[in-house]
Amino acid sequence: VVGPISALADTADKKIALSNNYAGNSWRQAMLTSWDKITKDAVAKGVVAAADPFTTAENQATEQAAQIQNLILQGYDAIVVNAASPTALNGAIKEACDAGIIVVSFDGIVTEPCAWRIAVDFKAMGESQLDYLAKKLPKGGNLLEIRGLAGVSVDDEIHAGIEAGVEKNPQFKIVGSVNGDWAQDVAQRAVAGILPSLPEIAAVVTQGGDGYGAAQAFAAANRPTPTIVMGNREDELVWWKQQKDKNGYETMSVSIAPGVSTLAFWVAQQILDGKEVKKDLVVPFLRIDQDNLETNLAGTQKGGVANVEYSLEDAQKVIASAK
Amino acid sequence: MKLSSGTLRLIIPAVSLALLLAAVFYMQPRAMSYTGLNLLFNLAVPIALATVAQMLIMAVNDLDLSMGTFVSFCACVTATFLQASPAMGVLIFLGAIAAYAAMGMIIHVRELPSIVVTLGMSFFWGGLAVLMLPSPGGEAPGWVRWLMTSKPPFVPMAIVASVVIAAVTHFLIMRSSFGVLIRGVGGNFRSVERAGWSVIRIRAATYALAALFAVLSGIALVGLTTSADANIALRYTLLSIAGVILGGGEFVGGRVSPIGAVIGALTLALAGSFLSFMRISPDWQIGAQGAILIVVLALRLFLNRLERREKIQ
Amino acid sequence: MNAPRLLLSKPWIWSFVATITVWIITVLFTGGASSLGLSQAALTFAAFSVIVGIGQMFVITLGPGNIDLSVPATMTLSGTLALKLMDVQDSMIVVGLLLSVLLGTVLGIGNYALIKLLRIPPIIATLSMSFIVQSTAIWANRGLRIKPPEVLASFTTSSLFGIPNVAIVALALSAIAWLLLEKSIYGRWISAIGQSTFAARMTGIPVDGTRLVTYMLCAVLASICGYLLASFSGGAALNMGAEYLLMSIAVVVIGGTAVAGGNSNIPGIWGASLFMFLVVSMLNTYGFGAGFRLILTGLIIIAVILMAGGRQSTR
Amino acid sequence: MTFGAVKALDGVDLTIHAGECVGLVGHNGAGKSTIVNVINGSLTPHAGTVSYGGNAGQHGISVARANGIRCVFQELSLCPNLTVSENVRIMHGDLKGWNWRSRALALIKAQLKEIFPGHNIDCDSTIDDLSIAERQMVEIAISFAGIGQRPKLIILDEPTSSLDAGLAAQLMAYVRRFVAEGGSVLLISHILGEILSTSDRIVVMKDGRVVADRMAFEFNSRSLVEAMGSVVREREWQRSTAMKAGSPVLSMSPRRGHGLAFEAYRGEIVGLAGLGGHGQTEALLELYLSRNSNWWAARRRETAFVAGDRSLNGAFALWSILKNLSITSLGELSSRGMIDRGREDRLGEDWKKRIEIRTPDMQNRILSLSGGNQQKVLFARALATAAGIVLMDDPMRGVDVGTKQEVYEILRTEATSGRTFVWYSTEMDEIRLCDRVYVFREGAIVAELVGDDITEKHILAASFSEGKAA
Ligand SMILES: Nc1ncnc2c1ncn2[C@@H]1O[C@H](COP(=O)(O)OP(=O)(O)OP(=O)(O)O)[C@@H](O)[C@H]1O
Ligand SMILES: Nc1ncnc2c1ncn2[C@@H]1O[C@H](COP(=O)(O)OP(=O)(O)OP(=O)(O)O)[C@@H](O)[C@H]1O
Ligand SMILES: [Mg+2]
Ligand SMILES: [Mg+2]
Repeated sequence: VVGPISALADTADKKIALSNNYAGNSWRQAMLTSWDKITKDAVAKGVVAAADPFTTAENQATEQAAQIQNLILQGYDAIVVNAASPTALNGAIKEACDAGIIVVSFDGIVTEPCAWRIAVDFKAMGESQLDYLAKKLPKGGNLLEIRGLAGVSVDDEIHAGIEAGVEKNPQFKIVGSVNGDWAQDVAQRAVAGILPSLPEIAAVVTQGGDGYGAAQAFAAANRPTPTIVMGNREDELVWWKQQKDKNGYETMSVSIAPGVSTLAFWVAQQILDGKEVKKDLVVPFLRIDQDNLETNLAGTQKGGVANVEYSLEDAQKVIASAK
Repeated sequence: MKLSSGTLRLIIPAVSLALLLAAVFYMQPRAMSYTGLNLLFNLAVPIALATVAQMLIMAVNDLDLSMGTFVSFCACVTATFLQASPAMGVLIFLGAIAAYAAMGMIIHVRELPSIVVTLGMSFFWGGLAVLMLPSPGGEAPGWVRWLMTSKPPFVPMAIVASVVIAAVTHFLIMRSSFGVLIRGVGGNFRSVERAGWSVIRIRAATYALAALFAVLSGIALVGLTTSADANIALRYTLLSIAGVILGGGEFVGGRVSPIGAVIGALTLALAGSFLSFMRISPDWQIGAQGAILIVVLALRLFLNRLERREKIQ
Repeated sequence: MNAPRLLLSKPWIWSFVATITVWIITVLFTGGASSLGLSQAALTFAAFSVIVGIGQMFVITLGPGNIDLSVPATMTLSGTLALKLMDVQDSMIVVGLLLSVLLGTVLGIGNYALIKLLRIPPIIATLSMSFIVQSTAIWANRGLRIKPPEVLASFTTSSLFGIPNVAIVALALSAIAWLLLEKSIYGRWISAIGQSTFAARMTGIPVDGTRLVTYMLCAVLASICGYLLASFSGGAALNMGAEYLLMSIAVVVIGGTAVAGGNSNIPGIWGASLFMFLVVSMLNTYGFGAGFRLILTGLIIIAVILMAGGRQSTR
Repeated sequence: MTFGAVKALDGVDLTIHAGECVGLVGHNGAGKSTIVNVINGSLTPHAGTVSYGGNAGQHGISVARANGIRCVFQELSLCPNLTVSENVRIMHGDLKGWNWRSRALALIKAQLKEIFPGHNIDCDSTIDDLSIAERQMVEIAISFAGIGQRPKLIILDEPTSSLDAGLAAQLMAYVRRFVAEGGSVLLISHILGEILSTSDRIVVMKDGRVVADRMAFEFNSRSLVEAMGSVVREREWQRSTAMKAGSPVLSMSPRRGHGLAFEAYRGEIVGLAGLGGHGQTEALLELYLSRNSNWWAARRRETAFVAGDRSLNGAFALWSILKNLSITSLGELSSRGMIDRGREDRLGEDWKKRIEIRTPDMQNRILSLSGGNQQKVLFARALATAAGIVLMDDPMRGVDVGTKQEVYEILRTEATSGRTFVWYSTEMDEIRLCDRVYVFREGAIVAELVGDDITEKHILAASFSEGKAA
């Protein structure tokens, strides 16, 4: 998988750190597992000297900023960041850059210009849900939107995408919106509370991690199951598969692959290696459709998240295509 | 020499901080420098301010569960209004301080439990913050950024700021008449009342002062992070309480120590760093934070024991 | 004439008044059509808050500074481990429950051991504990969602005569807790300790023993709640308890338990739990954005407290 | 002045002139504290007026203070977390400006020296670090101190309850001097000797009315008690004869490694004497705590404790009188851990009658009782148990003379029927009632007195002698 060792000699003594702000859900756990798998291998092969993951106890920008400052003190050559906030870490990131450290952000990206960004177009992700629905339900209908955690940028971006989609497809109307905090039980709770007062719902647009909870809530309220957009979690996919086998239920599932952490790792390694890399890279989100459901389900760990891990070559391809 | 209980209240947190600092220096000698110290401590400055605010509330036997959301709110105001139109920002801050004073009065007049009222207020401030900044952003006003990143000679800004905060609050709360009244209300408000003081005014003023420190905390925080979001300081609620306790303060009885509170905040910040210097498997990194809290507090107990033995002899 | 006044003097009545008001406003949105569905949903989700709330209430009754912040982590670990142990087998349901209870007991003892041995305020002891417990949950399962056994899942999601099963469980637990609190020696003891630990000790109450049992009780209830919630929502998630930190405290204090300790009540927890669910539903129903929703929630909580008043009557 | 159904003050007419000391006596709940609160402005009378120095009209705490009225409450009203001088600052609003600390310190030091010459209180320490007696002394000194002008009227509500005889005498002497210099004092006490020797005029209250108001020399101890409405009992005290029978039910090795060992036998009343704060309370606490597990509830309660400092370690403020009374006896009132309400009510009614707790309803909150009546409840709490040993830490503080007599009688009956009492008291009269007395000095037991040897002379001798010799 990995290219010739000799070409990598430049980074053999470099140390890379992963700064992670949250480990409390299956997506983040999958992300850490992927990181662990790929970097252990890379360290064993001598590609880099170290690739240590660090997680904060609470999902807070201030705590992560302190963590990054500590990483600076520890003399890492590159820091890969999944940021709690796109802007609140800028102070710490700037200090890292000033100390000559390469900073690569992914998933939760940062706006500080000195850092690299591996972004997913969350807005497009939101819009794609409506595009799919417009095709599937040409007549349109009422939508229930499940949002994430208020005040967080990803929530805002996906929401903006969904709004744009609704504007484009005026046959759809958002009749209810709740915050599910990207957590199954919170989503379920919120949907159960609003559902009794909603008219018939044609589809549920989500942000990932909350589709199964929504399905449960609809079932508990004895309401017909609408088209619920899923978020690549295994339990969602299993439920989808069951429904599909039972009554041909159709939907789509979209989310960012947790393995993007490994892409960020390789990008950081490439930059350390002296490669020219553009500051902004875009990775596609991982989308599952009716026809590739089974394959994706088969490849997903029980209770986990559908995932793609990146090799050095994949990373080089992404870098090259951005030029 | 006989030590007063106030001094003892201080020595123990100070020694814990020193020990922790020694451990950090041992593990990471690089930290023993101007930039090293600044990196270790600069994020402790807003925490210290929030801890002082919490300490003021605790001095009158109350507890503020909205500290984190309120500091977040202040940070959002700093990054938006204070930056764009300073006058408006100052006005909002004055309003927030007045709201705190009113809250103190309501708590006193209706004899409400402060925990409940502040719990309600935490939703309120959180909501305002989300309205102001639906997604992270804003920008730190230039002067704030300059202040927080300035590099005074010899001693890094983080240390200077901590010392100034400790000194000012020590004077305010331990030496001034006003401070005596605040602590008197915590110790026995009936006796303060009987002496002819208006306890409601003291409480209102205490809350207002606490709000002022929280506002400063929000401003300092934005100075460091350059921008804000609605959830930026949520953990300050628990951190500030822990800081007061680590610094030798108590929940009831008006027994507080401003210097201790600042030291407590620094200790908490340092404990986090200490942890990242030890390489721990990611599974256990969160747990290790709990463990380190326990160790620091165990240290406090140990020193307490030593001190008591000293006292008996 | 006397009965209404007696009722009004109860601190928990206001949470019910608020609950009913909010319920009516919400139901009005659909002209009453949503009343049954909303009530069922409210009962279901209030049940979880009630179960953790009762435990938290016992702890809060112990007096100033007593609070258990490890509730969310305990719920998570219990859900995670129980579902892992049961591994979708119906025959293991009881074993899983036993594991939950055992786990709660151990964590309760751990909490109190920290409080007692290190002499640290419970708020910090339980916070430290919660970090460790949360780590254990991560380590145990790495965030993978394991499905609950079929029978258990359908039990927690279905209802009897229109009343959700989980609400019935919570009701049963509430009855036991009420008996403990109002009728038993233990109830008197915790109330006495809450008012003055030293005085309680001097009247011969085994203070440490009582506090230990109380922390155990709280952890066991949180554990059971974790077990039920994980089964209800189709698997344990690492963040499933997070909601219940503020919630468990809020339902206790809004329900009229004196935060300074020594005075507690069970009906108020029900009122407050239903209220906390319904108020979010109401604001969602009327389409308020997150910001306004939070602001209104805060204002409503404060209004309820202002109405209930903190001043305790002399009688 | 009424509190709900209770008429606490009913047409009281009280005048205090400059340069006189008025003694105010009455049974527990007579309304003495209430009148104090009316004078100092914390309570506004429902009918009638209060006038200071002739001008009526305004009322309130600050008006009273402006008119030179100061108050020493029985339950300590200092801030325990502040230092002595900081407390002075709180009590004296006009100590403004820079350097108030040293001025406050000078003020309190001078005043303490004047009232209690030879005291050794460290004025830099926090109140917490002081003993109860020292706190009381500080509070008294703060009230008497004046910046610029001296206070005009000082109200002392049971000021000597935590002071030992020597300090009490110093205070009374100072009161006389203060009065001689033109100040006035309102002195409330249940120790009639003090009242008789110090006051110029004595006002007797009963059930919210003034029933007598005469010059002090017109009263003697007996007529005073009669005026208060209690029957004077002749001392017909019988010390128990069966002493030291069998093995001790309670024992403790010598404290601090020297002195005598402590022993108590069945049916005895053992007194702990000595100057206040010489380790009697600690000894009682140790006896109690070592016999009551902090982890397990004993099946049968062996020892019960009566606290003297009720606000600190006695009453449960949120509870009714009944719950406060029954808390120690719950084991006997319940089956399988569940409390039998019927039995609890009966116990309450029973004790309400036996020791005359002045309340319309046992379901009322404990704080609605006057101080002395609260103390009676705490007493009943211990006596209501089946405990064979009762430890008492100065339990008669603030209990009126009539009630005291009744309690003494109950004690004797209970002792005869086999209960053992260990009784720490600061009052010599009470110590003399004991069968056997241990005298404490500096934390250790230095003497044991039996029967007729228990005299004030012997006790004082034991309290002081050896220390001076050594
Ligand atoms: N806040 C109150 N609420 C209800 N009743 C009260 C209150 N304060 C006083 N009382 C009642 O008023 C009466 C007079 O009380 P007060 O404390 O003045 O008596 P006292 O003469 O000081 O008695 P003691 O010698 O026991 O101190 C008592 O019956 C008491 O129960
Ligand atoms: N927190 C309170 N709430 C209501 N009433 C109170 C409170 N504290 C004191 N009181 C009332 O004030 C009155 C005075 O009480 P206090 O203990 O001062 O009496 P006292 O005169 O010192 O009693 P005694 O002479 O018997 O020692 C009591 O009647 C009591 O009921
Ligand atoms: Mg009185
Ligand atoms: Mg009294």
